[in-house]
Amino acid sequence: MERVRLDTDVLVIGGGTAGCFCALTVAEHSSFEVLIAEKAFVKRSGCLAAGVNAINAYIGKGETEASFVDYVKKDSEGIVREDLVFSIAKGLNRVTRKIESLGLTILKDEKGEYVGRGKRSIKINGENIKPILAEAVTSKERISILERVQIVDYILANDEVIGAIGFSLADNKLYEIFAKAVVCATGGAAGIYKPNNPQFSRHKMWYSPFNTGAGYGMGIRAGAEMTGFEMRFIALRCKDTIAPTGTIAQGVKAEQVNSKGEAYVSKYGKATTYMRLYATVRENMEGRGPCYLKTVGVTEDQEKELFKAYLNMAPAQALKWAENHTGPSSENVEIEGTEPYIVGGHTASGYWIDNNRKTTLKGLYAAGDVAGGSPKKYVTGCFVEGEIAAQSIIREIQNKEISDIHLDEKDVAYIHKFYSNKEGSYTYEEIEEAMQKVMDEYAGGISQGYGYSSDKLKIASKRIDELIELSDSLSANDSNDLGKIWDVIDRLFVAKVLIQHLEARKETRWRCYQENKDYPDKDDNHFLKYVNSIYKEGKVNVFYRELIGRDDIYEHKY
Amino acid sequence: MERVRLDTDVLVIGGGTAGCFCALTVAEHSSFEVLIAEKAFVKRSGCLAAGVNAINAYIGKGETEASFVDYVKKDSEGIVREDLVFSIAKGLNRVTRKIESLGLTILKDEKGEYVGRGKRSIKINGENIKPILAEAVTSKERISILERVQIVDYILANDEVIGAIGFSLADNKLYEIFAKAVVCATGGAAGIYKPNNPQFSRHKMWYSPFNTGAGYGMGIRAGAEMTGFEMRFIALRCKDTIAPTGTIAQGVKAEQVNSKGEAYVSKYGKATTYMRLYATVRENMEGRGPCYLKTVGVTEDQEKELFKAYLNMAPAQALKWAENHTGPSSENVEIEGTEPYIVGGHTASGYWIDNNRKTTLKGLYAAGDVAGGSPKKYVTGCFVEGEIAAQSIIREIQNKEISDIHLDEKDVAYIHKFYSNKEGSYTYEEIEEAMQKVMDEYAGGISQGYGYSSDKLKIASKRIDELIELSDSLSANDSNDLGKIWDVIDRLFVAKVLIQHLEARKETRWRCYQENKDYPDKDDNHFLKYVNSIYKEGKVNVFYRELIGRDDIYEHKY
Amino acid sequence: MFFIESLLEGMIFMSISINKDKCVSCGRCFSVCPGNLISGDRDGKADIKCPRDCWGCTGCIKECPTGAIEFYLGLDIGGNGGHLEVCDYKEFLQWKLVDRCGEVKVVRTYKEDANRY
Amino acid sequence: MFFIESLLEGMIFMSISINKDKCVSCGRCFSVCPGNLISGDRDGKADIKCPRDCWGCTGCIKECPTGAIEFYLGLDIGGNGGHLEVCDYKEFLQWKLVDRCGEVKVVRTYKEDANRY
Ligand SMILES: Cc1cc2c(cc1C)N(S(=O)(=O)O)[C@H]1C(=O)NC(=O)N=C1N2C[C@H](O)[C@H](O)[C@H](O)COP(=O)(O)OP(=O)(O)OC[C@H]1O[C@@H](n2cnc3c(N)ncnc32)[C@H](O)[C@@H]1O
Ligand SMILES: Cc1cc2c(cc1C)N(S(=O)(=O)O)[C@H]1C(=O)NC(=O)N=C1N2C[C@H](O)[C@H](O)[C@H](O)COP(=O)(O)OP(=O)(O)OC[C@H]1O[C@@H](n2cnc3c(N)ncnc32)[C@H](O)[C@@H]1O
Ligand SMILES: Nc1ncnc2c1ncn2[C@@H]1O[C@H](COP(=O)(O)O)[C@@H](O)[C@H]1O
Ligand SMILES: Nc1ncnc2c1ncn2[C@@H]1O[C@H](COP(=O)(O)O)[C@@H](O)[C@H]1O
Ligand SMILES: Nc1ncnc2c1ncn2[C@@H]1O[C@H](COP(=O)(O)O)[C@@H](O)[C@H]1O
Ligand code: SF4
Ligand code: SF4
Ligand code: SF4
Ligand code: SF4
Ligand code: NA
Repeated sequence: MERVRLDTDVLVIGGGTAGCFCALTVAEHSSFEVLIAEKAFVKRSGCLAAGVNAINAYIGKGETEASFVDYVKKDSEGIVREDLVFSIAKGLNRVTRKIESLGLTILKDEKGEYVGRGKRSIKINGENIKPILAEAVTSKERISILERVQIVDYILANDEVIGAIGFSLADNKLYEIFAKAVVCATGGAAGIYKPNNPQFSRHKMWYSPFNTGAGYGMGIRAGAEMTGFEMRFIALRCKDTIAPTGTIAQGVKAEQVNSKGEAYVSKYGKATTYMRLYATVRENMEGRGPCYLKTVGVTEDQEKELFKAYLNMAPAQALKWAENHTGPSSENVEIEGTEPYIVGGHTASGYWIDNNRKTTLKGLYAAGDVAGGSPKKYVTGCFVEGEIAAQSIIREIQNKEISDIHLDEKDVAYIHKFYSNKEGSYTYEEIEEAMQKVMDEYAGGISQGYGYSSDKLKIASKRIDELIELSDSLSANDSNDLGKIWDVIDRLFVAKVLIQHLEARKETRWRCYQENKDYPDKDDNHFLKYVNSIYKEGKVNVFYRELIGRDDIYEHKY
Repeated sequence: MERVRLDTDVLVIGGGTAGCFCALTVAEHSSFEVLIAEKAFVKRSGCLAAGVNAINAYIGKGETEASFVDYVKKDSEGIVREDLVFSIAKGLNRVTRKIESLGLTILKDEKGEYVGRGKRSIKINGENIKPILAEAVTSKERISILERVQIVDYILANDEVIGAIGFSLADNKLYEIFAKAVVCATGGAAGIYKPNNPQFSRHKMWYSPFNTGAGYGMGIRAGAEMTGFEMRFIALRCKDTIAPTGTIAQGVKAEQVNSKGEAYVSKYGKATTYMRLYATVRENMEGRGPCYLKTVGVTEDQEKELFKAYLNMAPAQALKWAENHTGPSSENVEIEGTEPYIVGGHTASGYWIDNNRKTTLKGLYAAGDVAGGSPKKYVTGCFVEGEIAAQSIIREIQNKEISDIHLDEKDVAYIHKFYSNKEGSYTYEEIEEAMQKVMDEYAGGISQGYGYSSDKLKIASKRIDELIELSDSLSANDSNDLGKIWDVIDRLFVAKVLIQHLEARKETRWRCYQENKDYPDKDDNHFLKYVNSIYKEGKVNVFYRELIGRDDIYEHKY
Repeated sequence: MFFIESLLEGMIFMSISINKDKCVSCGRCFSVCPGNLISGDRDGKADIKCPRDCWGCTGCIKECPTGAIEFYLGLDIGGNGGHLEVCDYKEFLQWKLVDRCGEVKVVRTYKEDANRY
Repeated sequence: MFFIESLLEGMIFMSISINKDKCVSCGRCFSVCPGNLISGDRDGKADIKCPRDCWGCTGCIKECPTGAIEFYLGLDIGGNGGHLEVCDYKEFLQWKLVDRCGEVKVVRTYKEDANRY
């Protein structure tokens, strides 16, 4: 491979929601050069590709920053980094105005105020949110964008992250990028578990199938501390299309009903996000499925608007209605739970960061879905984290130099050695399917009603290690293969850490998200704690940390 | 396509266990010509391809024909055709001696008596049972074998079956075969439900993936009466390899234990075949999985013998042990339930036949897994049925002529029209996966713990009809495609009938096999009855029939 | 075997389907897919190597100036032979939802209009 | 896309794998598969069009006079890089169970010997 060295002030890995906003903030508030390294194309990369349905994190009328933190804490059964959530709450409305100023359509009432959809959500046309963001970064002179480059690992020197390595998916180049600060903004991880539709439509999932947990993977391998992997996110979605349901649930206030027409959620307890899911899973198991969002009876006009809303974020759902000559007014919308994702933007999995979005590795920052500790950040929370990281970096790198270390071919050979591996028995596709199956069956996937036990995790753990070993002998013919091989390696590392986190939480805190069959109850006496881990030499070392309050000042010491 | 007409005395569709034995009997006891039309190659076609592990239906020492019927009736909760089971019981030991005389190795003790494995099972080397049988039919002059010919439909005249149509999978021929009697011996149906391993190893199932329910399909379309489709068969098998478990359970008397080491089956009730499965499913659901056959501690010698036994019928299991450096002496064998199959050799689904193995269509006989009413027939029961059908045919066709009717091109065009269909949006592979998914989710597949409800069946029913409609526009490029298209059409017809049978049994008679969540209990007052159906013009007409006793003489009237 | 042939011969799959007759090799759709799935074939026409890898975001379709790309729902997720087209007219997106018989439902989503839900 | 390339370039899959260098085009394995999956390629060498359709019965392997066919367990069902070979010596079948490092376990199953279980 042709080796290319690039130097920049700030390297942003992942040109998605958080990454773009971070780059933009650096460019607008300093004179530093920023390089965004993006696996695909910023115009539609990441979670925002098809559009989103609302700004789901916003301090609406009657709400305060503090009440937002209270809500997130309660919905998450106490295991949140209140300091982080609070810092996000403080920025939500500011970044909302910013994205509006860049061109996002937001619904306003006669008085010019944003129109709420529920307490903490506002109505937008989110179809083009990513093109708008992409246009903003592209037009900044000090931001360079390197597309079709998949970053694989950090470059470390003296326990400090001084850059990252990746390769081009378009040609035969290997990039060694050095920077004064590195921001990881690669999103969360889909495809760890067997998905809802594992056959032809295997990628018809809720979370982006192209967010493979690369940022987690490189962090784990580099020894970064991770938190909350066991708080998996499992979404309640429209069956088959896996389109979001909030639009309907909040938009037309549709209730969840079972096949008998009974509203069932309240039977199970308070309607937290995970309880709405758990209740649905249980109703099904007990033979009262399918469960639905009760839409029959919405007006023709409401149906029309629902079609539009879905076209603007999950067009498959609109097509499904249309080609089957039905729609929400005449047919309730069946719902189901997705496979578990690891995603710090909805739940709490990710890098253990401080309030400046510094990770435990000096020089490395994390923002967005890849950063842990603060659930329910959604799009705007990711923006805020990108912004906070940017501001911190601007302060920190004023007097910093780019490292002049050079890598040897032997330092990078492990990345492209797959080209020289002989064609073997198995392929990355088989390894990925095997991983998804073992996680599904032995680490609480859909087929298990999301439950797991210590005995099953042991089997999963052994198998994931075998697959990691087998992945080492995969063979690549072109850069596309190489990309897919690294995708599966990253996913395997996420799986490996996840299993140990699931094992460590010897209670059941969030039904479905983390349902430990050996310990079916919540145990506040022992587990009002974060489960954290650091990977070292093949081993995941798990430990617990005490909760951090909303006004605590938590800073990493290096 | 080149149209070829063939005339024969007896047409046997399917050169498997029952078909070969039937042909052999006709050839040995009459001077009639027999033609076997086989989709693959008789040497290893059908269920017996890899070998079988024992003769599982045999009247052992201390047992009688009557006690055999008692056992089958009890294990099947009363819904059996005692007359049919009794007639099978009477032939079991005779056909066993016959297959031994053809070359099958059967274990004998010092006194020359067969060695039992359980009460109704004897020990064999079943690896080459199919080559032995194939050799016997091949060497008979009056038996012709047409291989690589997939039969698609019967030829009917005046409500009588006078032959069958099919096409070559090797070249461009369409066969129109006329006969005095037609025997359907195509086996049962796998691949109706999403299998245990739906990805790379999708065909690594217990039942033969190449038995696609063709005989059911053609019978249904021709208006034959079917019985007991709702008594699905779900096997308890070695996890992943889906290898049989009887070898271990009966062979080394291994108990079923859960992950805590507890023997759990007896907790759930009497250990019928389906209860051993149900108990396993339940233990898993409740978090006490995985479940195992407790083999740890078997001697080195026993392990050696288990390796051999598996190589002789399910070599994948032996490979799995060996390449993972383990074996039953050091590791318990994990077990799981398979996807539901429709198979009259283990449960009771199939043609509604009389004691002569006549179906309700004049001129058509059924034998083996495709024939309904008599569970637990296994290999030897299939032999007996082939024999009974042969004897009946020999009696019946003495004065019969082969029809001189000729078909027009327009009568057969619907079979190969798929060559002229324009390439459309979907493929047979997608239709098959869609069918398997809908059956899994809405008609009590693995993902539902095998339970179903009326509401879900309605969804399944609608979708199967849509898929049948879509299958009509599939497009074929070669005979391989055409074969696969007919495979999926046959499966869809099986699914369609199955759904109505499941709906009709408004009770739960056999946990897992038929688990109606709307009616969770057995209801002897209303459902000690057969559920039967006749398909006509797109509709499955279901009705109930009273039980038939073991000495009743049930004969079809045409 | 079907899978192979269909890929080689351009049969339509779930996810997107590219009509090579309509494609003018402009390359716009190559540079927008979040999965980096589309590239040029020998003639520079758009080609999706593994249709099963498509997320269904419709990003590529919105880019195409000639309407060469359509989106299909997989049969495993309720597809029924219909498809979706979308054309970007700057102020609005025009969506065509087509059933298997060709019946079309047209929906315009104006960019200035927020979702009501 | 991997699936395609591997089929075209002869990469090994779960199920059987045919070593074309060892295959002498005798055609014996063509006429034994219960799924009718094997036929001759342009050179008359054995070819399995859709390896995922294999049941794993090992019938074809038992036929092969040159040991050109091996059986692999899919990774999704616990395969680990090992494979199985079997050769029919009339009175017995000789099985080789090979792990991924090449370690071999040989088992002979004599046709005259019944299973003990
Ligand atoms: C997937 C998804 C998410 C949402 C929704 C619907 C759907 C279908 N809905 S609702 O349903 O919740 O309602 C949204 C909604 O309506 N409202 C809302 O506020 N949030 C929604 N989310 C949540 C937010 O969208 C989400 O939290 C943020 O967008 C996440 O932002 P970020 O953490 O920056 O992830 P990203 O996907 O945008 O960007 C990641 C980028 O990294 C790239 N990448 C990944 N690996 C890389 C590597 N190795 N090298 C280089 N680049 C590498 C990616 O390509 C990408 O560009
Ligand atoms: C699948 C299977 C089954 C068994 C076992 C292990 C396995 C892995 N085990 S244990 O696990 O239970 O233990 C066995 C065992 O050890 N002992 C035992 O007695 N029975 C076992 N069975 C049960 C019996 O084997 C089974 O009941 C009979 O063999 C069934 O005989 P039959 O009903 O004749 O089916 P077949 O598969 O042999 O033959 C069907 C033939 O039809 C062909 N065919 C199908 N469609 C056709 C079409 N359209 N046109 C032309 N031909 C077309 C097929 O190719 C085939 O040749
Ligand atoms: N049934 C519901 N009731 C209240 N809020 C909901 C419901 N479903 C989703 N939401 C909220 O709507 C937003 C978007 O949800 P979703 O579309 O499911 O990602 C999130 O803030 C959810 O918490
Ligand atoms: N756990 C068990 N206990 C007693 N009999 C069994 C058990 N498992 C299987 N069998 C019987 O063994 C024979 C073959 O079973 P299988 O190998 O599971 O198809 C059948 O007659 C089964 O009923
Ligand atoms: N061939 C067999 N198949 C299935 N179960 C069997 C078999 N033989 C014995 N059993 C089981 O062993 C126990 C004793 O059987 P019996 O006394 O024959 O009814 C019962 O629970 C049976 O289900
Ligand atoms: S619809 Fe989206 S994911 Fe699919 S090919 Fe087009 S751009 Fe890529
Ligand atoms: S955008 Fe349309 S015309 Fe341009 S390359 Fe893609 S498919 Fe072809
Ligand atoms: S192992 Fe059996 S099913 Fe597989 S290709 Fe060989 S003969 Fe066919
Ligand atoms: S039996 Fe062996 S040598 Fe003969 S064609 Fe098959 S693979 Fe080749
Ligand atoms: Na939700």
